[in-house]
Amino acid sequence: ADVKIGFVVKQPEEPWFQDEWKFADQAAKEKGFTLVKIGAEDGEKLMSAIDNLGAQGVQGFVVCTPDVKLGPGIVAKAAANNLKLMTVDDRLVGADGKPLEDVPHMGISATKIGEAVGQAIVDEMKARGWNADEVGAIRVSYDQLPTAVDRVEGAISVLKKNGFKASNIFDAPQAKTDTEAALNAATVVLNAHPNIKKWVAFGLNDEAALGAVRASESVGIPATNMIGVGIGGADSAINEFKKPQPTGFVGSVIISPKRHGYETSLNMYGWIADNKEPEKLILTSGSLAKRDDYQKVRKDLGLE
Amino acid sequence: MHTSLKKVLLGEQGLVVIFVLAFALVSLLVPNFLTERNMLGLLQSVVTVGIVACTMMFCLAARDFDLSVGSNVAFAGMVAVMASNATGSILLGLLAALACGAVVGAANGVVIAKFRINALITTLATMQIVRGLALIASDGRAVGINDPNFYQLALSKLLGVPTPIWVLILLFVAFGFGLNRTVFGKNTLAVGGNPEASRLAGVNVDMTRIWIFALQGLTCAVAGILLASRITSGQPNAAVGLELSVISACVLGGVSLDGGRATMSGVIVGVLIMGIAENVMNLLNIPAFYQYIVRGVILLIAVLLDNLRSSALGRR
Amino acid sequence: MHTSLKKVLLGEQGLVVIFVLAFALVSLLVPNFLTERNMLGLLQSVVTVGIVACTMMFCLAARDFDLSVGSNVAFAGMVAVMASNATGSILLGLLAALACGAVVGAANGVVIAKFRINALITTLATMQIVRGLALIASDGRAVGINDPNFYQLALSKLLGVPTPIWVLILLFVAFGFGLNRTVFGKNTLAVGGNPEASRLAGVNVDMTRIWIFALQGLTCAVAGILLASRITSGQPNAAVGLELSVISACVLGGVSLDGGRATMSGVIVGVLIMGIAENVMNLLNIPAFYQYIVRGVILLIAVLLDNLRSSALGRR
Amino acid sequence: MSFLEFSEISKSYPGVRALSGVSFGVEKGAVHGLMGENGAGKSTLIRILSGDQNADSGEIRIDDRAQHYHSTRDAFHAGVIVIHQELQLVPELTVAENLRLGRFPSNGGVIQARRMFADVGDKLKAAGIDIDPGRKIKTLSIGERQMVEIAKAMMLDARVIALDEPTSSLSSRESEILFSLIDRLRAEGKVILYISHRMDEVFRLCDSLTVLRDGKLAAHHPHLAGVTRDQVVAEMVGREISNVWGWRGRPAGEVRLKVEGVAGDKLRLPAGFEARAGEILGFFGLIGAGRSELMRLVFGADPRWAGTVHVDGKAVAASDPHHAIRSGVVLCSEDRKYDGIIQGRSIEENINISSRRHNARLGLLDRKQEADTAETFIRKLKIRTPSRKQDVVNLSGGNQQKVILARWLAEQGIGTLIVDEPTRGIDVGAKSEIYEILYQLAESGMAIVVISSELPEVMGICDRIHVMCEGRIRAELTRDRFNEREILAAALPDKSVPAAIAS
Ligand SMILES: Nc1ncnc2c1ncn2[C@@H]1O[C@H](COP(=O)(O)OP(=O)(O)OP(=O)(O)O)[C@@H](O)[C@H]1O
Ligand SMILES: Nc1ncnc2c1ncn2[C@@H]1O[C@H](COP(=O)(O)OP(=O)(O)OP(=O)(O)O)[C@@H](O)[C@H]1O
Ligand SMILES: O[C@@H]1[C@@H](O)[C@@H](O)CO[C@H]1O
Ligand SMILES: [Mg+2]
Ligand SMILES: [Mg+2]
Repeated sequence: ADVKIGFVVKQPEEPWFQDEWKFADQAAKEKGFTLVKIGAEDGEKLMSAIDNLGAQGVQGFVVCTPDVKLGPGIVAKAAANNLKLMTVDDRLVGADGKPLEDVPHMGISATKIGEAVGQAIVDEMKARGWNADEVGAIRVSYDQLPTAVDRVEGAISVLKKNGFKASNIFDAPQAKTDTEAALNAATVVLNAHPNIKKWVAFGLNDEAALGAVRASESVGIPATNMIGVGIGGADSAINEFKKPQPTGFVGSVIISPKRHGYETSLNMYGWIADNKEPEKLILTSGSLAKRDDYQKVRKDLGLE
Repeated sequence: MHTSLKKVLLGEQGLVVIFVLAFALVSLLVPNFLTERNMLGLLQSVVTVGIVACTMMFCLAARDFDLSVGSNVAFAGMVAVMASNATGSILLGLLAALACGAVVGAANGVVIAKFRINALITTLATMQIVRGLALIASDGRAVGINDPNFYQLALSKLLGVPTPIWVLILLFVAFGFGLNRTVFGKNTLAVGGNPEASRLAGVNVDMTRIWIFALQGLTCAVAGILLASRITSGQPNAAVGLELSVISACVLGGVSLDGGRATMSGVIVGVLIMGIAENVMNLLNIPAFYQYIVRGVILLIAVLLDNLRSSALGRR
Repeated sequence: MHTSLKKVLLGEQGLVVIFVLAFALVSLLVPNFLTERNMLGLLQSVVTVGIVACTMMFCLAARDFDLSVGSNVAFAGMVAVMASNATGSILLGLLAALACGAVVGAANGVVIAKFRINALITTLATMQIVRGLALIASDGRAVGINDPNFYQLALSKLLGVPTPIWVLILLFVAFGFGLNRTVFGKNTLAVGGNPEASRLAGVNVDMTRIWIFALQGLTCAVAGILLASRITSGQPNAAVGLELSVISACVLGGVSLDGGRATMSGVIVGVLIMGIAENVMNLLNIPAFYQYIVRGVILLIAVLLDNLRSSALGRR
Repeated sequence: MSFLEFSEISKSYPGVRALSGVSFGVEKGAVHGLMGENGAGKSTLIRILSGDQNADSGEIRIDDRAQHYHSTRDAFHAGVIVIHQELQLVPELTVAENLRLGRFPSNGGVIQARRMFADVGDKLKAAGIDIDPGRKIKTLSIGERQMVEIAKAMMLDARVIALDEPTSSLSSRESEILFSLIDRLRAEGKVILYISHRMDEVFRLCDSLTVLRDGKLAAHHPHLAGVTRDQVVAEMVGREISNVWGWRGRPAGEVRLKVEGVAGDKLRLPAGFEARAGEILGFFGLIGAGRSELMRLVFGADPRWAGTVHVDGKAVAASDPHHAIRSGVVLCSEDRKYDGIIQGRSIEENINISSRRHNARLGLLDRKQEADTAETFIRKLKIRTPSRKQDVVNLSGGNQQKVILARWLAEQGIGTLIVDEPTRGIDVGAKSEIYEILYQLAESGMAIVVISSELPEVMGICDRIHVMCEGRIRAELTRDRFNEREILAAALPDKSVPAAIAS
């Protein structure tokens, strides 16, 4: 029979998921199965999406859930529709908060990415010869999103381990997850501490770090006194590296949408077509990309 | 024959007729659409919007506005889950959720009716406050359900149809009846149609508005409970943007933002149109970015058709 | 003394006076608030909302509604960047963006005025369609700016004040003047006050509405251009939810949703209150979840104060 | 002590003292007239009686019991029914629902619809009001709506009934129905307060009369025997008005407005007429005769299906009023609340909205000119207001009407002025000022078309009259041939003239 696979993601507008879809499509073309792509921004839409997949005669699907706590619901819904289930990016948890280990997953822990960001910042500080005591850190936060909390906390843990004082870390809560909101929130922090001359910044993604970098520019902090590190490595970050002059946006931790999109759907195909059950857990890692090496890093990840 | 067709199309129920025609067309053209599975899935997908639309219809008919419904749905869902977990009793959890929803709604009503604060601002404020409460209560994270029986609210079936759909149908019937056949419903339409005249006629305008908002809160709670059961957790970020979907469904269904005009059949059609659009776009695998455009165009066509219909009727 | 104080508080400009008092209070109590840097930062943070509010004021005053502003801002920003990149000329890019913005706005206006489709539905539809276009045009990705001179739009300063703030002030003055001193402004208010009476009084109601929407599109384009320059790229996801912020600022500033009532000073105060609230909450380091609550409460207090004021005045 | 007693009632609005120390009493079984200039405080007094507004001081007693209302509901329970000056109906609800609003017959909250419709239908029939209780208000004409308003008073068991200018949008036939109803209520021993600017009606109906002036009691007549109309006019306006109409002859010139075969949605039969420079042309008819509909077609306010309109030889586009205005014809419409005043805006803006296009330069307002125009008309038409900046909704009904009239009288460079019920709700004093302005405009060469349902008015001021009936122009009479019987005969659908009107 024809193989039909669903690929459901939580934020279809985000480049990251566009890329995942793109690579999943590539797998579909190679193996000759049909890929059904649906965006589901919240739990309710996700439940409907699964019903919809069932109605279309899909045999299995890969999902990046809007919330990991939806775990039991997703599992039940998939079972009710007789669908095979795999997760990508974010791992489902049960009511007790423990991962649902039965569901095959490919992803990367949010805390780990955050730690990579923190490490990148610390390395850059060392390279510039900064003294942690005279540096301020902007935590561009979006606490409404659990993943976002885990990421920034990961970064902070590394900073602290390397001698950063908690009192030098300032919260810049963004009202939305776009660059403008991060820019406005970071501006307030910078203006509230005019005596601090050197800054580092991080957040949930590239947009958050970029907002903070833009804020530093607008209040006249030179690029040499700013270190922003983002997460994602898609066009927002690349545009920044392409600028003729280096900016305070030093690097981005790239995670590979290729593996996440291509391999997951390939695995799902194998599961359906050849009854080859995928590995329960595959963890990928993030790689830091900077102005001078981003092309190489992307090539290594299979993105160019 | 020709004139009687015209009569049906242009009559009060013209929107319904247009809808039926469109539905038939979609059933023929879109594969997998008219299957029992898909129909049930479709209906389940409009449960939240449909339930909340019942009372939003009253709200708009009374020339009011409620932006806080999304937050209230999320909040009530959280309360249901957390109270169930805390007390160990699902029933207590549900009662707590209903009470919280109604209190939030009534608070909206009191502020709007008694302090005469603009409904848009008031409910925008409660939208923020209630969302904040939901986030604070759960520290921004979803709360899992301890007692798996809670899932049965959404999973159980009667005559092969899931409970939430029955609840939706029940509310459609109840509020449809309420609008046309009860003193409360007529007062609502009167308050929206001419507040001054209603006041002078001795209608207790303030109490009518407060009741409408309280009911709105109550249906939000019902929707929130079913949603929590369906997604097997209380989620503080649930139902963001719900207000716009609900208001659009109502307006699409012919409810006037200037108050005084509303029909339940129209609202049902509005809700279904929006649900079908989403369903069909996914069945046809329309790419995400193009879905935006299709959604916009469908909205426009739906109201345009209805306008043509009623201006052909010379009503305008 | 006492009566003249009362007069000032209760007069037309009462909202402004309340605002000034609140501002003074905040300046005293919140450290780092009243610094030149923070003031400039604050003003820059309200540029987008402020610019769009200028024309939203007209829109609401004419009893209309525009939900498409957020999408239009993003779209125009994208167009500015992409057209600049494609032609190599920033000027051409800006003109293209302004043209696109105005065309989207005018299209809204034509559909609403000529086809008589409800403004809420129409602009909800264009909100989706235009966002879809922005996403499709860029394949959902941020588009970088080739010519660094583009950044200067937002970074350059005049007398120590960044250009966007000057643009904002200019638009405040222009539209404030436009509302009170021009035939167009008075027609707008009249159309909102009583559309039928205005039509019979010879006001070209349709053209007035179309113009308002076209202008709305134009200011969205201005805001979109400045935003793109500020964030040094065109982002298809920018300005989501802008419509609610802008409408709230207007309503907070005393613009009536029932049309016919609006003042520029009120809108400016509304915009500033919202900006200051965000600014101060961050200065005081209020945790994100509590910010929701504070935001809601501030909204309520602001309108409540204004209501007390005007009911003390016996206006109601 | 009378059955209904007002004692020392005072009420102020910002800048206006609407009532000061008004005291008088009304007996059971009496119809008591309340007269006074526009803005004298009549409606305010009625609003206080209905519980809609609170007096600043003073007291109302009914049957020797002091009344303390907190809402209109309380007043209703005390047996007070008020028919307000502005129609208070809900357009989307039916006649029966409107008549029962606030007191639906219900069973546990469920409306007993069949009972309600039957009951209301019976009562309407008994009152001689021929309107289907199941029709929605929005499908009724103004006149029919007014009858529905009046029916409210008949529906309910009231002790005190106050009617605020109930006949202002009725023609003589409906008025007669109303009068017979009022006679019946009087016979039942109710107290009836009756406000009107029509002297004839007051003398025909009332047993006693109070005159208000500037919010104060100007005169109280326990009996009307021996009281003359001139005396009441003098008490109202503080001066004698010898001849309200003041008609004077003028030569008619060229044809300025030429209407041929126009028809539309609500006026299906083609109709045509001409109006000449210097002429005042009257249109008389019963309610629903189609006069307003005809003029709305001429003006492009409603879409025209057929026919042509020429102003000074130039064709007028059918699509929208602003074309008509630019061609030199303006229409002052009949429904001041629905399509007349612009709520929430000042008197000054309401007056200048149309004529400002002559003064504005490059789209900028000429504020001085606008202020001058407003002040001029406030003075000329005696618009009672603390300032030209006053929101127009705060004016009394008659003063709002004057504002709308001023909007059109302020027009310059206009060839034809059409006024629909121009003096509805306007006091005698102001009426004669308005007529004088119309004469002056005619003398300056304008063609003037007046629609009026008041026969004395059309006969008093017009040079020529068209009589309409059921959408057709049935008769044309020139001033030398004006004849009440003939006009009424042409206005009535059936040839027989009922005795009540022909008297
Ligand atoms: N809400 C209000 N605010 C301010 N002034 C008001 C208000 N209502 C009435 N007034 C003023 O009170 C005065 C009395 O008004 P009222 O309506 O009682 O007059 P009236 O005698 O009924 O006149 P008319 O014959 O024109 O109906 C008027 O000067 C009017 O402008
Ligand atoms: N909304 C409506 N729909 C259908 N018919 C209407 C509507 N409004 C008015 N009519 C009809 O139009 C005619 C004129 O109504 P109306 O009572 O407004 O006229 P009028 O102004 O009192 O009298 P005239 O037309 O002579 O000026 C009536 O036959 C009435 O039934
Ligand atoms: O939401 C994030 C997305 O932005 C991308 O970074 C992959 O991981 C998801 O959790
Ligand atoms: Mg009056
Ligand atoms: Mg008429």
